[in-house]
Amino acid sequence: MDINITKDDFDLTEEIEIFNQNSSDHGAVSIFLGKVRPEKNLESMQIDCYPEMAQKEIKNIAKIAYSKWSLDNIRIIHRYGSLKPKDNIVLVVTGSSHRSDCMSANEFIMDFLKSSAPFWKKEIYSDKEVWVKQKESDLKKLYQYGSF
Amino acid sequence: MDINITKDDFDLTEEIEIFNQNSSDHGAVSIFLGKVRPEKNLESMQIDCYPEMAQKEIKNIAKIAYSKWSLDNIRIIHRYGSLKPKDNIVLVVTGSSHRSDCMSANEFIMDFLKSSAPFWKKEIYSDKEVWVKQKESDLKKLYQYGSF
Amino acid sequence: MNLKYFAWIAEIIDKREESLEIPSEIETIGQLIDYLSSIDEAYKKAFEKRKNIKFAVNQVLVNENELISKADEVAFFPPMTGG
Amino acid sequence: MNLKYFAWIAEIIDKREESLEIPSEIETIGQLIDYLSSIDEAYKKAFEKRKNIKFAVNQVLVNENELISKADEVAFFPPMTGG
Repeated sequence: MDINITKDDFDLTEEIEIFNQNSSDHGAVSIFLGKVRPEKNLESMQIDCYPEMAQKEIKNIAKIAYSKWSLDNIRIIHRYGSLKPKDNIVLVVTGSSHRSDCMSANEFIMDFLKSSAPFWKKEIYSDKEVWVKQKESDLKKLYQYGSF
Repeated sequence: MDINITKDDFDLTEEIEIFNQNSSDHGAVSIFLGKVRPEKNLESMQIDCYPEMAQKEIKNIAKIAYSKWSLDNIRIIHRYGSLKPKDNIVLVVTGSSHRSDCMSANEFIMDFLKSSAPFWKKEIYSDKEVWVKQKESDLKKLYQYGSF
Repeated sequence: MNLKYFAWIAEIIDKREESLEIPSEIETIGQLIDYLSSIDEAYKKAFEKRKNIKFAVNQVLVNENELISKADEVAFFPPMTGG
Repeated sequence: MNLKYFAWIAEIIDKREESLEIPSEIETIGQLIDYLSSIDEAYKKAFEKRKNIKFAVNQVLVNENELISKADEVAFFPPMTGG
């Protein structure tokens, strides 16, 4: 398990290589890459973060994923700081022997990152600044997993 | 939409670059990479293919995915021929504005590739050769999508 | 008629592709399978378990009752196991 | 007590972090919020809509009734919007 909370950008290939090096042999890899979505007049995305808590919380999410699915490895990177449109924000890589495990675990991790990892996004437009609000739909996604 | 049925290996980074170049601006990218799972005494995986039909069938699957979810782009590569353990077999890349679209579409495409695209796998072990049988569980996955 | 065989069906028939003159009374895939099975043991063995065989006419999956004609490309194969 | 603020809460309070002497009768997060709101308008404004605020003690999410002590790191922030 590798968790990286960082201001730095990451390179998808390098990350997959590190992932493979640290994994036992798996047949299936699921990758999610979240980027700053370009929107009209959006100049930057400021991501505030509580790094010590983020590390703990994401580790906890990953542990739950390991307990729910049969996984070989998990790699999670979440950036914070000032990002531009199209910049990478988050990378989740999950590996397993069978595709359904890594796909389900990947979605689970993203669903929890969205609403339970301590990051806060602020959109800087040319004419205004807006703190992103937590979405009801994101919270609802968590209910499907029940409690654990 | 890019569909590539090929004997050649592919490079994940290059494929993602091509994918990005051919896409409008999306915030979320979901990637699935399927490889030959190393198993005891497995020497190679021979994948037979009906390329003309595979091209048609996968295009059809991709079109259905476009109609079911809001997607920016889809890229699918499926190899055939003689592959070694850990070799790449299949790559599905889906891009969308919101993560749930590209994640769901990616899983849908993989579910249909498994059971409706004309590829047949034969496992070559040091002491035997086995044509892979279609899994009941893979067929069941298709039922969740209903008819379209 | 252009015929194609894949996976273990191609192995049993020992051909991947062939062009055959089919009697004009053969109108459906089902009839074609019966005809082929009657002319050679290899076809008979390959098509023994009908439920394990799928067919495509001009690269589109169809059922046994699909009508076929001389110009068609008819393919025979087991259930798919790609991905 | 070490206090941390994030996102718009940090903007309103105009601090990201501070170390404060808290009266010993303050035993829970709820009481801490009431106390801070009573000593300064900025805290009062930041903590106005309690339902929009989450808290963590030593990097673990807790509720208003969580007991706190001098050595703790207490953080205040809005609902998370990462990913």
